[in-house]
Amino acid sequence: MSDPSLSVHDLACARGDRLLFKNMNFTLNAGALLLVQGGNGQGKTSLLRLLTGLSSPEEGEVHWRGQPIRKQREAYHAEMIYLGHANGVKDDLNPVENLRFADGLQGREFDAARGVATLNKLGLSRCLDLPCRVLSFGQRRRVALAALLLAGATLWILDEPLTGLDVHAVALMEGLIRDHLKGGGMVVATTHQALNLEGVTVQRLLVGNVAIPELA
Amino acid sequence: MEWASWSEFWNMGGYGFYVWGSYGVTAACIAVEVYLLKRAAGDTRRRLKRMQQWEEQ
Amino acid sequence: MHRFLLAVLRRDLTLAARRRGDWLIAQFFFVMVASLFPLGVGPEPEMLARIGPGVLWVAATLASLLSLSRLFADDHHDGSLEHMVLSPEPTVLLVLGKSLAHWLIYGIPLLLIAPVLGIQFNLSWEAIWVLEISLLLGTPILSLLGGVGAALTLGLRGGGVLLTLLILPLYVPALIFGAGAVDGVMAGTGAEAHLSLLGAFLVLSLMIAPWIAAAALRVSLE
Amino acid sequence: MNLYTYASPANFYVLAGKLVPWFAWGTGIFTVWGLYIAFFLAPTDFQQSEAYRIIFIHVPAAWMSMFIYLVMAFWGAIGLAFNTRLSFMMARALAPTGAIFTFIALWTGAWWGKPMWGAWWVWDARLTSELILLFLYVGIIALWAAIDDIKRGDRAGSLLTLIGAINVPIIYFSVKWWNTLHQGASVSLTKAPSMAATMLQGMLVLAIAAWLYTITVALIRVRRIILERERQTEWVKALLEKET
Repeated sequence: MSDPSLSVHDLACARGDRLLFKNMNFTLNAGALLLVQGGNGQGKTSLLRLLTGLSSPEEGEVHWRGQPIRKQREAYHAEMIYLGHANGVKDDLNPVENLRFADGLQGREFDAARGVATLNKLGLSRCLDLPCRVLSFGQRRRVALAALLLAGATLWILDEPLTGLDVHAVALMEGLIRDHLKGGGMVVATTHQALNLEGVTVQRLLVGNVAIPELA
Repeated sequence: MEWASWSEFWNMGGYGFYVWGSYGVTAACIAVEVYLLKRAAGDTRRRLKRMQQWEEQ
Repeated sequence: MHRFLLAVLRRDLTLAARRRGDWLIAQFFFVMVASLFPLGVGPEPEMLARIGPGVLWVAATLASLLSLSRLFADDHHDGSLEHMVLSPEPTVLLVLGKSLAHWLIYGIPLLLIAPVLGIQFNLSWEAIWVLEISLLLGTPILSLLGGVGAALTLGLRGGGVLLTLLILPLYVPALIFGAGAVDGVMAGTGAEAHLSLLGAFLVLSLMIAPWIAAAALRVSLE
Repeated sequence: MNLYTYASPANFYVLAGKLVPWFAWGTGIFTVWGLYIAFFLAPTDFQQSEAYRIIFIHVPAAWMSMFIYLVMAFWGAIGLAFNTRLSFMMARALAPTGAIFTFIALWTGAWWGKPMWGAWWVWDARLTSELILLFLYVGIIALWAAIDDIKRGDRAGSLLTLIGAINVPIIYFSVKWWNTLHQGASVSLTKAPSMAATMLQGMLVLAIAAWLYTITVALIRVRRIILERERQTEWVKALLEKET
């Protein structure tokens, strides 16, 4: 199999009758981070959803390992994981159960010890047996991050992963991204906040035409 | 020709109410559809023009 | 593949077990709708036995519709639906698993309640037995076709009412064959023909509905 | 000039605009001709007297209601398979007319039934299927109305049309079966008076008129839909500019 690479070719995306962007081209290789930037409503989330295959582009194509993703949906989804605005965490289940079902839905056997270790690493050791309903927003986000880590996917697609996280959690997230990239993984992320990522190849992509002051 | 007079024609052998009730409602349905279509055409053009003016500003 | 299906099933069953309130509402709705009819048409036993099969079948379709609007909506709301659609398994399996779970959670209890209501409606034991078989074959159809409606109306304003409008006409054959089977046995003409047609409709729904629902789900998530 | 050129909305808009008057005239001519046959050439029926003249609109309307539904399903399937925008627009343009013909078929069925059977409504297989067809039309139109996103609406509506199209024959069959089991309502529309050649001719001419009418109305409607959807393109902007 060829080296993991994500590339888009002449991508165009429309929302309703409004064209968000067109002629977008980029390639992302192993070990690199793509930061998608742009103002609200400029199409950051739309781009991410195109990259996951949840929506299909107006024109152009998204390629994974040199092949269009629509032709290898299942193989691509096995190597890709998406974390959107919503966490995908069920309020009625506790963190461990959430991980178990997340694993089951990916078609994998759940390794309970590894799951608990991951949750502990993310600082959730005190609430493993509580339904996620009673957890804070940041804690639920961490449960979602644990699922992300356990999935073992090569490509992470993260939509505003830092929203609602405190300073410690942001540092933790930065560490996770660095480790993932060093291990040959790839990340596509949108964020409003500045990320501290030393020693990491960062590609920046501006969607739309309104730049955000602090990032420009 | 079947009809000796107009009144016989409208009477439809005693079934005038049903025959003309059917044809009348059919004609009304089609008239309403055509009227709505005509009105919608004008509305659409006006609306699109207005939106175009708005966006050009 | 079957592991994914099992995971979807176990997940939905666990979640339903954690939220028994929703589950009880659907069952009580069934009982209440069926119990309103004698109050409306009068208590004569012959009349009740005459309308009983139809009333119970209509009540069952309405009860299943009540819960169908949430088939995908809860998972859509917390984002887990996207995760499931993005899993490496086919979306058809996901829809099939969720419809099956819906049937186990909301369809099977109807089978358990129906005999009690059948007695209220003065149905003979033979008729109740056929009613059970017809519901056993018919309620999965409600869950399968309902899955299409739930996927089409996902996230829409007033989605629940719209779902009813879209799906009730599609339920007509199930209603006719299901209630007809009980009628047939009461009229002495036998229920086999109706039940085999109901079974054929079930097989057809099983073959077609999940594909359309999966396509609809992808369209709705776009 | 090939077929593909006309598959582009901009070209189709122009083509449809040229075709509309022709179809409109055709509709008028065939309607007058058909009505002339219906009222002046067709003889009085010895069983039903003049009341049978209702079938000259009832039968064509019923045909059209089912035919339009199938055409919508066809366009929907094409759109889903090949992702052609114009086919979705055609499906949307046809639906209201289909619903109206279904309503006309039901209405005239009732107004024919009253003098013939003594009841406005009987649960006859055809009338009942027609009623359910009306429900399907209403459902599809309601689904379109509820979805703001054009792309999603197009595809969702087409999927619903498709599953309905698979279901309609099953519904018809099941209602017919149900009908034969319930003795009370054994009257059926098949007991139409024996067909005289002029009657069949009148029905066919009016069916063609209904067909031409549907095309006319659908073309006008599809032109409006094209304008709305393409309003950001240069050609629509230029077109609107020119008119002011």
